[in-house]
Amino acid sequence: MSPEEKTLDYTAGEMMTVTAARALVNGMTCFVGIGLPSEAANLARLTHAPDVVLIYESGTLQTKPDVLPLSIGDGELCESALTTVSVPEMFRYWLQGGKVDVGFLGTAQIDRFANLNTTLIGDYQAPKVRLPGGGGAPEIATNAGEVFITLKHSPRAFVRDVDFITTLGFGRDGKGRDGVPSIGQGPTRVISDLCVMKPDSATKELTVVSLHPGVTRADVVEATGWAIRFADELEITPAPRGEELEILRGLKARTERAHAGQ
Amino acid sequence: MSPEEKTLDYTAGEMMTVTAARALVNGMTCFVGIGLPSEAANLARLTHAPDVVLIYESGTLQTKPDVLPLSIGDGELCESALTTVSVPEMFRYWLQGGKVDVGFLGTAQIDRFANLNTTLIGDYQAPKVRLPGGGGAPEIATNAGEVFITLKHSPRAFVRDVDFITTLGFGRDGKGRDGVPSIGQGPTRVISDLCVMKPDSATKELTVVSLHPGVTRADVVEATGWAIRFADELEITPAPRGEELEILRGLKARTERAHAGQ
Amino acid sequence: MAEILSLHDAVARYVEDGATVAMEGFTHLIPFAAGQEIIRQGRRELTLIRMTPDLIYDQLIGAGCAKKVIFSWGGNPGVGSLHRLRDAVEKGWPRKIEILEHSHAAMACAFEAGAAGLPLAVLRGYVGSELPNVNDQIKFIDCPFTGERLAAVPSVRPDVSIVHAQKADRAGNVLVEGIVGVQKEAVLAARHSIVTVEEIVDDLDTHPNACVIPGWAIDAIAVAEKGALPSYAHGYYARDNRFYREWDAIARDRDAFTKWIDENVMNVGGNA
Amino acid sequence: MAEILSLHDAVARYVEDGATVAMEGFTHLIPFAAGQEIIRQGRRELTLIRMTPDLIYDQLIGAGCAKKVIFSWGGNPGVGSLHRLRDAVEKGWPRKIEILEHSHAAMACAFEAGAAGLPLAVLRGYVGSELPNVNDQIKFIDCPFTGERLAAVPSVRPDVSIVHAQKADRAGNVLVEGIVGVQKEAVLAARHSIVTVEEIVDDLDTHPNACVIPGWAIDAIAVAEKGALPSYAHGYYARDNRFYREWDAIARDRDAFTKWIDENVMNVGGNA
Repeated sequence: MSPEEKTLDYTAGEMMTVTAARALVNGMTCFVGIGLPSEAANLARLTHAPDVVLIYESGTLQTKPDVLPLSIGDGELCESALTTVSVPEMFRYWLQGGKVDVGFLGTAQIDRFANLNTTLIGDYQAPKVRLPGGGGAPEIATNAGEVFITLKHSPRAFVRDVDFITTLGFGRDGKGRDGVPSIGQGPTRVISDLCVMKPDSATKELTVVSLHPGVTRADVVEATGWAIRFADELEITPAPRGEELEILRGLKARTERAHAGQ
Repeated sequence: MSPEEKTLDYTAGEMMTVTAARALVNGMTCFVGIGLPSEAANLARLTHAPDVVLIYESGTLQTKPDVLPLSIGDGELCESALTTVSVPEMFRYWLQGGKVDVGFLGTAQIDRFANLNTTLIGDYQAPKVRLPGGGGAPEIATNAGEVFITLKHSPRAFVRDVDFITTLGFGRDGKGRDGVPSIGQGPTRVISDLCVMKPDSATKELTVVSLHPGVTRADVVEATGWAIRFADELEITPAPRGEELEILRGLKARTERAHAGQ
Repeated sequence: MAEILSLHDAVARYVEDGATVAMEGFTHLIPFAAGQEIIRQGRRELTLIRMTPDLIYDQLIGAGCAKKVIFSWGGNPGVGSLHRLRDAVEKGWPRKIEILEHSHAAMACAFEAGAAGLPLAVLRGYVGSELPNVNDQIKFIDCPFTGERLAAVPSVRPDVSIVHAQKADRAGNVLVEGIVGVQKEAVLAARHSIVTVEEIVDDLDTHPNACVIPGWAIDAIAVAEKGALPSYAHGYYARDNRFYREWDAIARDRDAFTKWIDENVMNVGGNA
Repeated sequence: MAEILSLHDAVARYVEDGATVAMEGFTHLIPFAAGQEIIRQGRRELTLIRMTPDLIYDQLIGAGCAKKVIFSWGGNPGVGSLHRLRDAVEKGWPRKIEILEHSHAAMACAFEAGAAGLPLAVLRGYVGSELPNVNDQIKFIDCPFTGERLAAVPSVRPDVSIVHAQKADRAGNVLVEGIVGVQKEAVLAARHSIVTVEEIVDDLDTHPNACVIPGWAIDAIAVAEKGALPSYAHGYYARDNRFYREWDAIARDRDAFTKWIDENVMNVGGNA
């Protein structure tokens, strides 16, 4: 890290988005979830990965929005896409057909085996909190080559066992993908505002591999609902570079203006 | 029949085409087979049924060709269509989805229960004559509301039992549609150059209901490979009208010129 | 054959109490005007099908029209919850509703299968998800060729589907352009269909492979200008993202919601 | 990511002896130039998949490239028989070939299922047909919801698919327009794909819902001007219906056929 970068001010949210963006490799085909994943994926496209192919479940193939969509089907996505297909075609030919390298998802809850819950908190018949539901995630998580997940750290979000598995990570016992034909690798990294986690290669339990600058192990432990493990060779996530922050802030400012517009 | 129509000259083939065309009701949705059905369906559209909707398996919906297509996918069909969809969509949404009132088919062989053979003459493993195969017919015949069939009469074409049921009429025993869910009525009329046949309401055996002008029962019996029955109230098919012949001949002349063109 | 009707008459004729209704439009072209006409006409006991209930079903649910909702993602996109949906599910206001939930992939395939006239859709889906535990309409079949276990869901075959589109010609042929979602599938899968359009034109003026739904596959066309607002119509007007945000506060409170419905739905003439 | 290659190199790289090859184009955009390149390169033992073998497979079969043909309608459209297909099936010249035949509906669904990554396609098909007696790849399943018996066929998943299209841009994105057949499905279903095009342009200049296949879903693009003749390319040239008629006499006679292939395929440079 060079001295002038060290002195940059950035928020934990920006740290998370920049780190998530960096996970995408130029040329990858990425099925993008709305919200944080969309922000990260478009930042990647506007920085190191100009040829990343972004696909949204609304049917927009290879889209290059100038502002972030509020919904998964904003007009901007279609207008800047290579082409737009029907939603059945999107899920059948492009996702299930194996054309997606990485699915990029957010979630409400995640557990130690990277299972995602976006269905509800509490009991299904008498929910404490009703969440939006599965959307595209259940099949993105199994039909994409691999899955990146990004969400903010908190003990309510990072729980030992999700109340409901909406979307498979590695199952209740870490073996949920074993022997399943034509299934993707599943979650290969989880990026929060505190750290980066990867599944342990043997147990599939999420393990911290990198702490964001200034974050301590205790911070992560406190914000995680299970006794989270740390990799032997724990790294420090590189801080955002000035250019990344500038482009991210520009993107968010344009988005803010556009959405307030009408 | 008025005197001046009586004196019109027309061929048996023209008689057949005009009669087949008349079977189509204005506004019907018709899935059109190539060859004789296409000629008849377009004649219908150019005469009494301007709003008949013609669909070809090439994906062309509601097409209005100025000349007859040689193949099922001539450019003319697409250029004059309301829209053109993929072939999977054509068979799934439009045919199987129940949007077709009548399927209009030709065939190489037909038997007394209106089963069609376009696969082969002789034994499957050692065919005497190899025919083109099923094409769209097997599912047109079962998924369209009803089926019209048109072909020239001869003992080789009208056989007691087809060598191979490519396409269901009423099966080997006339009961092939009984109790099958979501199946169309099947063949409701067969138009040849000699007569019009309909399935007997009880046995489903093809029965002559109308003889073309100048055709005798003996002519039909001789040209049919089984002891064909005649309806109690046997009618005489109305002869082609001058306008019909004129339009048919114009259509064929335009077609001839167009196909010789290149 | 499509008949050109007023929105009032189209809804009155085809949407009956107790009907199964799909009102589609994936973020784009959501038939809000038609939804509000259903509220105005006081339809009850509807089974509402939609991948994303969105504000349109939040309004219908809050107004008491629904007894059941079949969906796959029930949020206010980019904003948060659908408070009327949640209030009905969690607290039973204004009535308890039943929900049946799927994934997007399954619902998209179910619409496709409905359009294709099939009783079921088959997909590589729900692997490891607990949704099959709470939705008895998710089953599994074995591929007779490979032995692979695949998910199966019943196809969507509504009594009536309603979609919004850019334009129709005078014969009732409809052009849908942009994000086409499952709109065509919804129309083709239904026993009856209503399409609201921005305008009726002499000529659709389009290209050979456009998404055109022929008039003979539609029951009724109704003009509903701006009929998709606060969602949008590609080529006509943009999404009112601000209203989507404002809805959060309106829908969060039962009284605010009721007042909004009274002022913006009940006491206006509609597009009749 | 699509690489722009000469037709010679594209075929040499992706079409191997013994491969399963789908060359699609429903009457329109049939990739004749590519088919003839395969003949020139002397590929053997191919399993050829195509709904309508048409003249393109008649040529490949007569030239001895095929060991098996999977098809659903094997005629010369509007003209009569495919004499080289018949000669191979009936008399074993130049070699005995195996055939596996379907209906159009089943093959179209099988391509769709292949593109969708599924092992099987399900359709309401083959009811009362005797094709299932002679094709052991046609099976039946029971719908778990309704009990209805439905046909199932294996999806089409070729080693390589080859289609022809109007144009590609420099990134290899391809526009297919007009009768689109199962071309997109063929490309998406295959392990590798080659698309021949009339021209490479800066900008596809098309509409929001055009049938565009992204370059990253294609292996090779090769320019083959008039590469679909005697079939046609919407917007470029018309079908050579006269040649389709003339083919009948050429293909009817083994010597005439061999002479035609020698003069028109073997002893020309191709589009390399």
